[in-house]
Amino acid sequence: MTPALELTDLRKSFGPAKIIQGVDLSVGKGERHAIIGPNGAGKSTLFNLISGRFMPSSGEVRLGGELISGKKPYQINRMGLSRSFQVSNIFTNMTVRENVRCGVLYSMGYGYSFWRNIGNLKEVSEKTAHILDEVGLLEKANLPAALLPYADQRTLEIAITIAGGADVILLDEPTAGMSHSETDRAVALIEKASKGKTLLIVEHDMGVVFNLADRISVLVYGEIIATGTPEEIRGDAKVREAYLGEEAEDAA
Amino acid sequence: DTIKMAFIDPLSGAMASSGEPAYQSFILAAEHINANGGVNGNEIEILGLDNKISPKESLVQLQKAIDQGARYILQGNGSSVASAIIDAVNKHNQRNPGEEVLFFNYAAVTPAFTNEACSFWHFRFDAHADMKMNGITDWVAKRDDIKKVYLIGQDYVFGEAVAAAAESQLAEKRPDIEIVGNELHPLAKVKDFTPYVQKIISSEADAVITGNWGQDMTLLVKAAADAGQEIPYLTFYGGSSGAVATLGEGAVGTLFQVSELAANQEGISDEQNALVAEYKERFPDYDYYYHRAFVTLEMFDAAAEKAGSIDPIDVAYALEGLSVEGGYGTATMRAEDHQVQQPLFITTVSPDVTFPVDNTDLGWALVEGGVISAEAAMEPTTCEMERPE
Amino acid sequence: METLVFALLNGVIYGLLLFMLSSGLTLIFSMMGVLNFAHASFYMLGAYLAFTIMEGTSFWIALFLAPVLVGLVGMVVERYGLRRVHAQGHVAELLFTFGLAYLIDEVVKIFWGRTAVNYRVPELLDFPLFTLYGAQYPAYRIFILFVAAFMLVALWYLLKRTRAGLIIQAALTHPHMVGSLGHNVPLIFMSVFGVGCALAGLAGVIGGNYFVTDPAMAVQMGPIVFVVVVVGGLGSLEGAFVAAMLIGLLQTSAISINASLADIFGFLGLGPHTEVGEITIASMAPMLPFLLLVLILMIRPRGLMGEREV
Amino acid sequence: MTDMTATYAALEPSRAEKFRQRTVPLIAFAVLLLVIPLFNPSRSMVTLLNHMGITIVFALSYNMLLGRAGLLSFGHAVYMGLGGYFAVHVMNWVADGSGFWGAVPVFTMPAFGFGAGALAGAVIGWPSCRRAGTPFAMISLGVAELVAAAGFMFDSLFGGEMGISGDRMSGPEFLGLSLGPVDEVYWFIAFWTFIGVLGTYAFTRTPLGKLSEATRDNPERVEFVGYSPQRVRYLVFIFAGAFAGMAGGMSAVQDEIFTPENLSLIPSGAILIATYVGGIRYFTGPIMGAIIMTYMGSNLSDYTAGWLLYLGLMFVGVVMFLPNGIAGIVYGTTDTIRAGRLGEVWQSWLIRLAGLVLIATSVITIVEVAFRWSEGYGEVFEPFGLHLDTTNLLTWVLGVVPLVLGVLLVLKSAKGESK
Amino acid sequence: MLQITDLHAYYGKSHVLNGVEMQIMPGEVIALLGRNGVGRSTTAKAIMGEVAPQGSIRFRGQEIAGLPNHKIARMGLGYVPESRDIFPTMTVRQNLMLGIKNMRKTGRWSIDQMLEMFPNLARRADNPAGVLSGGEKQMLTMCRTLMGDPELIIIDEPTEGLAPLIVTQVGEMIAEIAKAGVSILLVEQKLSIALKIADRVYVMGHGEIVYSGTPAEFATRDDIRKEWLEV
Ligand SMILES: Nc1ncnc2c1ncn2[C@@H]1O[C@H](COP(=O)(O)OP(=O)(O)OP(=O)(O)O)[C@@H](O)[C@H]1O
Ligand SMILES: Nc1ncnc2c1ncn2[C@@H]1O[C@H](COP(=O)(O)OP(=O)(O)OP(=O)(O)O)[C@@H](O)[C@H]1O
Ligand SMILES: CC(C)C[C@H](N)C(=O)O
Ligand SMILES: [Mg+2]
Ligand SMILES: [Mg+2]
Repeated sequence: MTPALELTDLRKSFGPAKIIQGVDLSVGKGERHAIIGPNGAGKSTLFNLISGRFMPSSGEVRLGGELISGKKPYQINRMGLSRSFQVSNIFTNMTVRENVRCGVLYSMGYGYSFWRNIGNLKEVSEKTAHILDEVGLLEKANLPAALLPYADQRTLEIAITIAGGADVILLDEPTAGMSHSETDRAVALIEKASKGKTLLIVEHDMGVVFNLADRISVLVYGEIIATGTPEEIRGDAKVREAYLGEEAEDAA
Repeated sequence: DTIKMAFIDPLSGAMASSGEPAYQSFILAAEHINANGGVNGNEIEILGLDNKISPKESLVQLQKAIDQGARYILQGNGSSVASAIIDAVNKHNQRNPGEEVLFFNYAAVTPAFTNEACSFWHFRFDAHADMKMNGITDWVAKRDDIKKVYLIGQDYVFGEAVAAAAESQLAEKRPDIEIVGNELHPLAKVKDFTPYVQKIISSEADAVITGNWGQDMTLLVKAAADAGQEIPYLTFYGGSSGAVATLGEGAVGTLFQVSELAANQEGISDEQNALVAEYKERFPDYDYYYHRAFVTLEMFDAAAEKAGSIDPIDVAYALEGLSVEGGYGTATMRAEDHQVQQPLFITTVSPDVTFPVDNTDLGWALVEGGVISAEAAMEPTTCEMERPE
Repeated sequence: METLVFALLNGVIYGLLLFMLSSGLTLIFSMMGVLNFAHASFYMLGAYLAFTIMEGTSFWIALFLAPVLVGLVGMVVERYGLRRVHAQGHVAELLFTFGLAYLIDEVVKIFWGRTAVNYRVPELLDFPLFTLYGAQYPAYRIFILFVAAFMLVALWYLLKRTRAGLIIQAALTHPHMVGSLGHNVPLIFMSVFGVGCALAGLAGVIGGNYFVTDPAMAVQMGPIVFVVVVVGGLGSLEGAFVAAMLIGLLQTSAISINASLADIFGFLGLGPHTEVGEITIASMAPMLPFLLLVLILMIRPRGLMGEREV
Repeated sequence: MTDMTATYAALEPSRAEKFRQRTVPLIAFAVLLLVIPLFNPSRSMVTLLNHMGITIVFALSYNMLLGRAGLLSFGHAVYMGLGGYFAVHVMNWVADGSGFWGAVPVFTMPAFGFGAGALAGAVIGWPSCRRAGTPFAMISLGVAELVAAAGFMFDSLFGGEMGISGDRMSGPEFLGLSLGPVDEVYWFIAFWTFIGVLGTYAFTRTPLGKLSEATRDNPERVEFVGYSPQRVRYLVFIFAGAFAGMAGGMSAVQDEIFTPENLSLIPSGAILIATYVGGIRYFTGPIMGAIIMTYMGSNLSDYTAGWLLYLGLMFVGVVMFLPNGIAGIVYGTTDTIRAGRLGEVWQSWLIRLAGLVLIATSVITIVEVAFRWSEGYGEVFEPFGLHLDTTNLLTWVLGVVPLVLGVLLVLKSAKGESK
Repeated sequence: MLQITDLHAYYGKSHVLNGVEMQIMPGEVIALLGRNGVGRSTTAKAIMGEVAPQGSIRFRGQEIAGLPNHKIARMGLGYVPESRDIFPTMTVRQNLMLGIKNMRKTGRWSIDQMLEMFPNLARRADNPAGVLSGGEKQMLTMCRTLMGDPELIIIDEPTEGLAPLIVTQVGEMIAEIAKAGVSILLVEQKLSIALKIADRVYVMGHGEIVYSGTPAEFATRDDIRKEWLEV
């Protein structure tokens, strides 16, 4: 079976700074894979490389076996990979519903159409409502996104990401800045939304990571120093030293 | 009753310096006529309408003027606008019989308007480009020291007409003269004419002929002065406000103008001289320049009297062939093409004048042999006028 | 040869004037991110003020006083206008200056009339310096050269005294933060805008009598200044200098070329009496800067020497 | 699934609401267009109305860029101009009357303008739309200068300074309209204005229209939901060009002339001002702006030499104090009234109004006196029989005192509001 | 050192701070605890003049409520905002340079010292700060504020979004700062850190202070913890 996402010897430098130094990673279909690592390890950069925001310096990214490195973000998105951002990246002047609808549109086959009334696109409206319902933003659907509280904006960020129904979903610190209860809700949502899909997630909250992930990779200074099940990672001495530090004991 | 005459020209924006003095001239002329009992007892009212020098906007203003009851249109600044107005007036008169309007053109001098594009509804009170050029080329013809002439003008109908007239007339009158340059520059876009002047210098021309006006006039002579050029500049509009001020003493004997106005000469009536002085007093920013504005209203007055009517069609017929004594010579409206025939004068800047301009000590004085009689200035016409009824 | 020398000489002087005019805009843009549409209006204001001051006193006093006054006007504009609009973003700022240009134009017309004023080169500099191929070369142009050089050096110094520049740049995006670090952001903005306007005023003092001081001078210079700044690379002083020179030379040399398009592209079968063929290089001179602008933006959006995209 | 459909129905505005918010205004607009002639407007009034119609379509097309897609263009008149030029040429072919063109009614000119505008948008938009923001604005400025310069160069296409004229009375009549007299042209303009309003409104409701807003807000994110922001901008640009061209076609018939200056920065700047003053955040904003600016541009200059100054003051005032334009005030007011909050705010509104009237008094006094002083016609500003010249103390009092009072009042009301 | 009495603040119409009372002695480290959205950041902003404060805020005896923020900063208050507003286009070094209020006076820290203390930053010293990772940005913001040599520094949520290891590092850094004699107002959620460093804690609930005491006392107050802190 071809993996959903496969990185081979992926490298990225900014000028002299080598940020990603040969990452090999393979994420199977339906797998929930978490990436952890210290700040500045290159996790977000990795996401940017996969999603087409940056061009890799060398190496390959394959999505379902197809080469996607070098493609434009929108092309990659159309091939079924969707991502969220570490810092909320939403359409602030539009309403929540319109935000989600933007995420839905392309996947429903309404490219750049200008001969249809968007209000009459039943399946779009239904899908939008469905997603809003799923993430729990239905009541706030007609609020301008800019007015949402922080946690709701993070949720909306996720909603837009999953709206297009992509098979591979990349979430960059989806719960950053959320309180415990909000985090719990977000985790439940992610669990539900990623059912049957491939999920790649970056998180610092170990609770979330150990809860959610089937497998974990640890990225340190642009290299993956360990990949394995949560148990394996927790027990890994290298990981402890490089990343988890003392808090590993708390979590353990 | 009042006779409303709509003055459609730039009254704001960059070109207002050309429209304003004309507007003022018409106002003063109307005041004088009104003070003398008006036109058949009717007062003239000049409606100033700002066209922002745009042909399109002029048509809007034209429509408005007609709606306000104006049956006479005054315009002159720019042949492009004039051409649009002629076209629009023709259409209007055809579409609205009984509401005809007349167009009195006091400055747009592209020859076509009284030739192939002539119209019964259009009267021109200024000598057209070919006629003015006659004055210039006659003068050049007499100057044996001029062997090479440089033509420079603005790139639009009028500038093209000037260049064409100069070429053909020089070829006829002085075939030995070499035209060493024939340049059209963009209208009102050049900021520094130095490169052009340098070209003129390199061409070793003995004289320059130009139809430039407004800023293009001022900047051209300024660049020439800076380069220390001292050859004659033979112009249509050297009297554009500002040019003399820019050149200062340097203008003396190098800047020439051909026009229907020569204020500083002997034998002019006191009345006319008083008018020139009155103008300056009323409107200190400008100088008496648009003499033809006064001629225009004088002829209108006379025609209305002759027709015993102020209806445009009657006035138009009465104007055909009409003569009046202008301040500087008789003006006759030629019936065939509605082109005024009047004497022209070649003047140059001199420190020794009664009426200085641009708030300097300098003014325009007649050059020797600078009077061109109406006959000498006359040009044939190809006009085939269609007259109503 | 002759043509070439003249084209060079004139091109350089025109280029220097363009540089003087655009350096203030570059300063304001690089530091405040404001694309000041009214910049050329401040240039005009400088010329008119110099004219009035010179009538009462002398050119040398005007040379100093007029830019200072224009700078003060600029500071007032920043304080009571731009600052208000700043919160609404760059488009609003740009539109504000766009409207301001209208206002300044009209006010100038009220005070000085609609026609050109007689603002002249001072006697002291009004003499031909040398004669070249039969044409005199006015001393005033050399004076322009010196003023421009002085300005370049002075600005260079100002911009490379980096901390002030840094603070302003930072304040552009994070005014609160910069304030929290103890820097008086509003004052800095006001001063930068003032200095930028004063530079435009200085260009006006110098250029107003080189060209003509009339109410249309702002409108005519406005777009070309933008071309210089954008082509040079927004915010880059060096770039503005190079671009100003380039455009100055390009325009003046184009005018001295007599060839028409047919002469050049005749080998492609372009006839000399076709409409396109008849167009001369000289007549294309005024549009060349804009051609350059569009090409540069398409090929290299950050301009010749800009560090970031416009 | 059924309950899902129910929720989604609750999300969307109800049928009645849609009808009230969308259909009713359009019908009202159509009715308004139909009844205007019943008031027997004068010919210049009709001409003014016709120009308003043209400007409305033009401003709406401009707002597709500025307000919706966030693209600041300094050269939108290029598309109106090219569309208009093409329409004038077509009119002249129609007048020549042979073959296909002989059968084309002049009534359809805006459709040709639409096509030409779209084509121009497609050609010029290709290089310009790759970037938004300042590069876009600067390219549009450069393109406008270039096209206008080309307009002055290629006489056979653009007629030089003089432009190209046409005759709207040529060709077959359509709907019994000869299009000679302006009142017949009114029907033509009314029809196409309605089409323009309908078309631009419909565009905002399409997926592309929504995407253009999304691209304005956050072009980066658009890329990650499957769209190319460049492509979105490009398509919107073509449509904006097309509707501008349509306005050009309307203008070709109304004015029967197009000149290269119609392509220049000046009309482009004017439409920017009109749109912004009207309010770019609302669909109807540009309509209001177009109406007001057309009126001011054509009539204010009859009353005062200072019309440009007033225009400038008004524009700067809107930019500074009313970022949502006139539409912002209109909707703000109606919303307050509808919410029944008039009772709370009427006092503060009255104070503000009084303050504004006072400020206006001063500004008008200053401007009018100043213009007469500078003009030197010897005229004196004489409102209500007062003889205000520069030596009259009253002039200075009127110029300063109401200004100070007015500013104080406005500040006071602003403070009252914020509490 | 800092004395806050009856502080109120509004966002538009919503009344966020409702009579906050608080005081900080010289050299003290205070932790301000509370749930999300109770108004802790707003308190910090009100002190710095970024939100219009109503009431009295005295810094070393001088009233600072209503002053523009640069004046407040110049009096010796430092602020590290939650949003970590680094200047993205400037290099790390330039960012630090901007923290200096007066180039002529050298404060407790120099740029080189700072970089020595934080090798992570030193590595990126000449990179644009915008490309730093989240944790690096947090350190940079703190260092930058220290460059201004404040007497009291307000730090808002320094550990948010940081890797566990870095969290410990940041904690150590704060302790370090405290050792240098700078008073600290620490707005935190992670109790473990707050309790370790603080001399006193304030707990905030719905726009007012609901508890104050030493960490030791606080440790005994499960009721407060339950009611005001846990979710
Ligand atoms: N455009 C860029 N140019 C130069 N360096 C960059 C660029 N983008 C990122 N970096 C550097 O790459 C490193 C990795 O950054 P990245 O944002 O991927 O970290 P991260 O693992 O997501 O960290 P965090 O958990 O803090 O978000 C950082 O040191 C950062 O400074
Ligand atoms: N700019 C703003 N406009 C309107 N309301 C705001 C704004 N900023 C904060 N608020 C509201 O004010 C309240 C207090 O916010 P504050 O940021 O002080 O909370 P906090 O205790 O620091 O919480 P957090 O853990 O989220 O930082 C919250 O309810 C928040 O929604
Ligand atoms: C006002 C005049 C200078 C106009 C010029 N003669 C023209 O025909 O265009
Ligand atoms: Mg990251
Ligand atoms: Mg907070």
